[in-house]
Amino acid sequence: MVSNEVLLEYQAQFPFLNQSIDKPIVYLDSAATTQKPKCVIDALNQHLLNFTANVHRGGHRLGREATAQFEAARIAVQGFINAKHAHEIIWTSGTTESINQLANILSGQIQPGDTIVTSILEHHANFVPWQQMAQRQNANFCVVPLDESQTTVCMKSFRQMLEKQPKIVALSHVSNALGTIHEIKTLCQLAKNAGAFVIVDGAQAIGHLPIDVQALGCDFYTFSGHKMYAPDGIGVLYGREDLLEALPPWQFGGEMVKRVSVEETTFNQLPYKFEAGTPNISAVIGLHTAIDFLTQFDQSQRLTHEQQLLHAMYDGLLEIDGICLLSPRENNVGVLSFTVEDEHHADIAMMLDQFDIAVRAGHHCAMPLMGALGTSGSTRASIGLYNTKEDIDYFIQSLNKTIRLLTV
Amino acid sequence: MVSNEVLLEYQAQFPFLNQSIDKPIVYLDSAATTQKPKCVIDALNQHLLNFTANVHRGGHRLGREATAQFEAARIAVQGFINAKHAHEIIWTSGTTESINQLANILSGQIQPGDTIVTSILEHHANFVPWQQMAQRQNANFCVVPLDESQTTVCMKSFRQMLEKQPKIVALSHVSNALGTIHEIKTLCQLAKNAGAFVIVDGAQAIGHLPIDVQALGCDFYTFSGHKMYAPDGIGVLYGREDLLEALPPWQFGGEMVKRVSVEETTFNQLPYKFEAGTPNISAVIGLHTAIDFLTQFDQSQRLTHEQQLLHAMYDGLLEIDGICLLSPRENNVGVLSFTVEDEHHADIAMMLDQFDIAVRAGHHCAMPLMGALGTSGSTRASIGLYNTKEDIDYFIQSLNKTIRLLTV
Amino acid sequence: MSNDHLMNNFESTLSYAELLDLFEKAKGWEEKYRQIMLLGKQLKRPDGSLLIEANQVEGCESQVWMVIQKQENTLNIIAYSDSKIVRGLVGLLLIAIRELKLEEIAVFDAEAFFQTLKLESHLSPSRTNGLKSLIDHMIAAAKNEI
Amino acid sequence: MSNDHLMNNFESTLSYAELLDLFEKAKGWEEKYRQIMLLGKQLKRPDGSLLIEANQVEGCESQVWMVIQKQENTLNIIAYSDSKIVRGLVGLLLIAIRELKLEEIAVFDAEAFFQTLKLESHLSPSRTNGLKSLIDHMIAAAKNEI
Ligand SMILES: Cc1ncc(COP(=O)(O)O)c(C=O)c1O
Ligand SMILES: Cc1ncc(COP(=O)(O)O)c(C=O)c1O
Repeated sequence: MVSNEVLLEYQAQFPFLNQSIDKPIVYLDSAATTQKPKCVIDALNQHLLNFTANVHRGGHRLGREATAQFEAARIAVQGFINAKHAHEIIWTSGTTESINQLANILSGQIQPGDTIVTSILEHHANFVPWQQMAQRQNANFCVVPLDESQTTVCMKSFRQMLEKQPKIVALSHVSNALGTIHEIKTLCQLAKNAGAFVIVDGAQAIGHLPIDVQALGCDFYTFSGHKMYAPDGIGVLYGREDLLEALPPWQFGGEMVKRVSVEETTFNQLPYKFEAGTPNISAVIGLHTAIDFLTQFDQSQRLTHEQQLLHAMYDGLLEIDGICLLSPRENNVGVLSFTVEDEHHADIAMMLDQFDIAVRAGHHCAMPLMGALGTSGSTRASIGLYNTKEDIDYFIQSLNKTIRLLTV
Repeated sequence: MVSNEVLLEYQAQFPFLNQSIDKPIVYLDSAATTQKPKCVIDALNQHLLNFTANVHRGGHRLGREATAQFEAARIAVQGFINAKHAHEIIWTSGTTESINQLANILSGQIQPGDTIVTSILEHHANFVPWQQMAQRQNANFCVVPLDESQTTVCMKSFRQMLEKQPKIVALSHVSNALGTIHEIKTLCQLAKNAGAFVIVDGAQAIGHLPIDVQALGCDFYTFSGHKMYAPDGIGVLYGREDLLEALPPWQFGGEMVKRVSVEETTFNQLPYKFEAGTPNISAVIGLHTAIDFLTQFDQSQRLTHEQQLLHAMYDGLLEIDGICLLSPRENNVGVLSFTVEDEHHADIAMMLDQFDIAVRAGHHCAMPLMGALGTSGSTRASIGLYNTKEDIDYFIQSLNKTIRLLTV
Repeated sequence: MSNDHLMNNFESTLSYAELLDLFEKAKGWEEKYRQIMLLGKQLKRPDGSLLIEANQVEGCESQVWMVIQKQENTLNIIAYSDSKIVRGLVGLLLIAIRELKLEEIAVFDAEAFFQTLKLESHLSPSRTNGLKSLIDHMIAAAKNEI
Repeated sequence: MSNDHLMNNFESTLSYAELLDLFEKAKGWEEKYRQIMLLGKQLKRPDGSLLIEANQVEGCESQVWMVIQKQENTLNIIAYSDSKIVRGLVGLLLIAIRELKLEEIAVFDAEAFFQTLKLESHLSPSRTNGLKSLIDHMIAAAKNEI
């Protein structure tokens, strides 16, 4: 276990955890959205108090200051995921927008009969846009199935699908429903070798794993701020410079243009070409603070902490009668999905809520996966860096009571 | 003038105005983005401290509470613009996204040879998406010119264009570059009679004028939170129920689906069908607070206050040698665009900045209008409810000094 | 429709007064939950032909089905959920309205009823548990039949 | 390119030392602005054939043009802006570098220079006023020619 001191250091920064002494909530739903550290809330506050101004629209010092902070955040993200250039970082409103906009502009690259590959483990946000694109363009929509472990993609099927030389391969780095860390580097490299555009949905990876987009070799990588201790309403799309240069913009307006006349419009350079309209400036600044927050800790220590909690939770769950664990114990960022024999996943969550424990129940926006696993849904407990061994113990103990209460 | 008491009441709520006693900034750039009242900043804070949770994804009380507040905000917006149903209110990231997404899904309605009408006074966000759509679909792109006043659309040309039975008419309620309030009700009704889909860009109207979408008779109305004292990263698209029902969704993922399988996807009901991905929950809650903030004041008093400042500023500018006013004195929400003979608009703004006055210089994302007016840009001063007569006097006096300093 | 066709999948014979009494006496939330679970047990799974999409009402986490039959001056309701807790809550509701006339159902104040039982807010009707739309449908049907 | 073709649109003959002295003595921001405006006046509008898009550098609010010529061991720079203030700032910069060799231009620290003059931050090189890209181009050209 990490030392108590380190743990206190993590916890001390989250006002939410310290607010209600008599009825603290054990928050095990960080895969849905993370709590926000005080420094992020303060950064938002300070921005709104001191620097409210539009960016890249000059004239006065507020605008310049906001612009400077806004662009500094871009450089922070570049460093955080090791992108080659700051202008490869595009602000979006979140992972869902990133993938949808990408699907829109990649449509032009797809001919009838082309193949688009994704996996059965995807979140709807990385499944439905490609499925709908395939339908629109009369392309083949190929979905990599589960392997025997039932927790990750089947490498053999993937290799077979690559023989069709797909134009697009879109995969998640980490499954949101199961927590599985896929072998994304291998998957990316195989897909690149097959000549595809490779898109990685990093929504569940970004808050836990070190990310190096150049080492992964993907063409695009995307994530949401609200799952990495940053404010909501902000996301990132990383794209390789040459591809972003070549692709058309996806939205029009504001400062993304160079010149507009009645006859024609020419577009601004990267990254502005892809940033139409007033961006979510305060959230961008909050995201920068969240990156500073995360990087202040020793990374391996932080990951070890999360892994220790995960294993304690996994082993605790295993001992409960009737529990069926859908998630793997290893190669998991800290998400455990399970079902309880004869019990509805929603009943488990409702009863745990009564014990002041926040977990999530349902299909986790991964209906195709639930279908493949033969269940209509599951209960999911997921870990953030602020969780403790006590949280896990209390969760296991309350789950035992929950099951007892449900079986009168 | 409104009473001093009322004015103090407006001002007291903006921490930004009270923060730097020795060097207060006179903020005359509210058309770009407004400062935020304390209640809005507090609401964001409280949400992030107490209720960080995803919405419409059940399981625990935090999620339920966030969802309740989120949906209450929708009802507040419905009331604020007098929409018939709460599910006609769609959350977007801003005006630019609203219009672009709308243009995407309306594409299916446009045949080669069809006509799309907009005006020369539009912000790029309500110009370029339609221009690009027309290019894609081989449609006619018709741009209503200025009338003789050079401050609003030419009604005669508009009527002529309507004879072509346009499929789409997209117009702004208020010009962002000039401040002109267009005769939007008449324009909407003429366009509806001609059988067009009618889209109104209300970005500059929402913070000043009472809006009644049913009375206007438009099909769609859109605006951004950050121009009405709310946080950034949140916008609204109002759409008539029957049209929203009939149109396809524009983004896919998350809770906008009903059922997803490898073969097909069916979609959720309104408004969720159009809200893919985790929304900007904290900003939605902040927008609700901003509406409460605005509606606490007597509306006619608030508008009178802004009009009095506008007229004082207009008359003050008229007295300065070499000033050319582009904006009208009447039917103006509080935006004055001007040029100064022999001076560059950016020099005026830079020098005013030196006097601690924030104004904007440039083309104001309205290059077609600047072209029609025969200028490459202007300096623009715009009013918020927090401005005072002293602000205006100081601005006029500093502008005089600015011009002297620039002509050595 | 004649009364021959009336269906019933709820076996509890508790009266409204008895229900209030039971909850009045329940000590702590665990006991209340137990009572809810027991009521839910008496809501039997109806014929599969009723558990179809057309009979589903809007719910987030669990599925809820409902069929409404008019019965003289009141409504006969067959409802079911795949969640045990929601089944129990449906049971509570059925007890509350089975002594009511159409006119009374039309103005039924579900929130007040659940408050009377002093239930946690997350056990009261909501979009999440599907009870809200169940009640909305029921009230609309009653208004329609008056 | 022979020196016969060297162009010059900047008429000021101020040396770097004289410039520093001038700004040292300037009382208050208004006087500094006056000096900047006076320098700007001496930056003449070059031949229209130079004011083309190909010679434009990235600037937000005002337009800035630049042509760089190599001159023995230094660079000859013709620059212009439609903004008077930016013209003055360009003048400052030209004085700062015209006594520098290629090697010195390649490591020119514009920020330090503007700080020496104690100018307001919004008068220092930025993307907004276009001076930042002007300097970047200049440094890149110097590095290229070394
Ligand atoms: C009239 C008008 N339309 C559209 C926009 C674009 O709004 P946003 O940048 O918030 O998307 C603006 C704001 O600049 C505007 O003034
Ligand atoms: C793997 C994955 N992809 C995509 C998303 C969608 O992210 P957002 O809702 O922030 O757009 C999520 C979050 O729910 C996710 O976990």
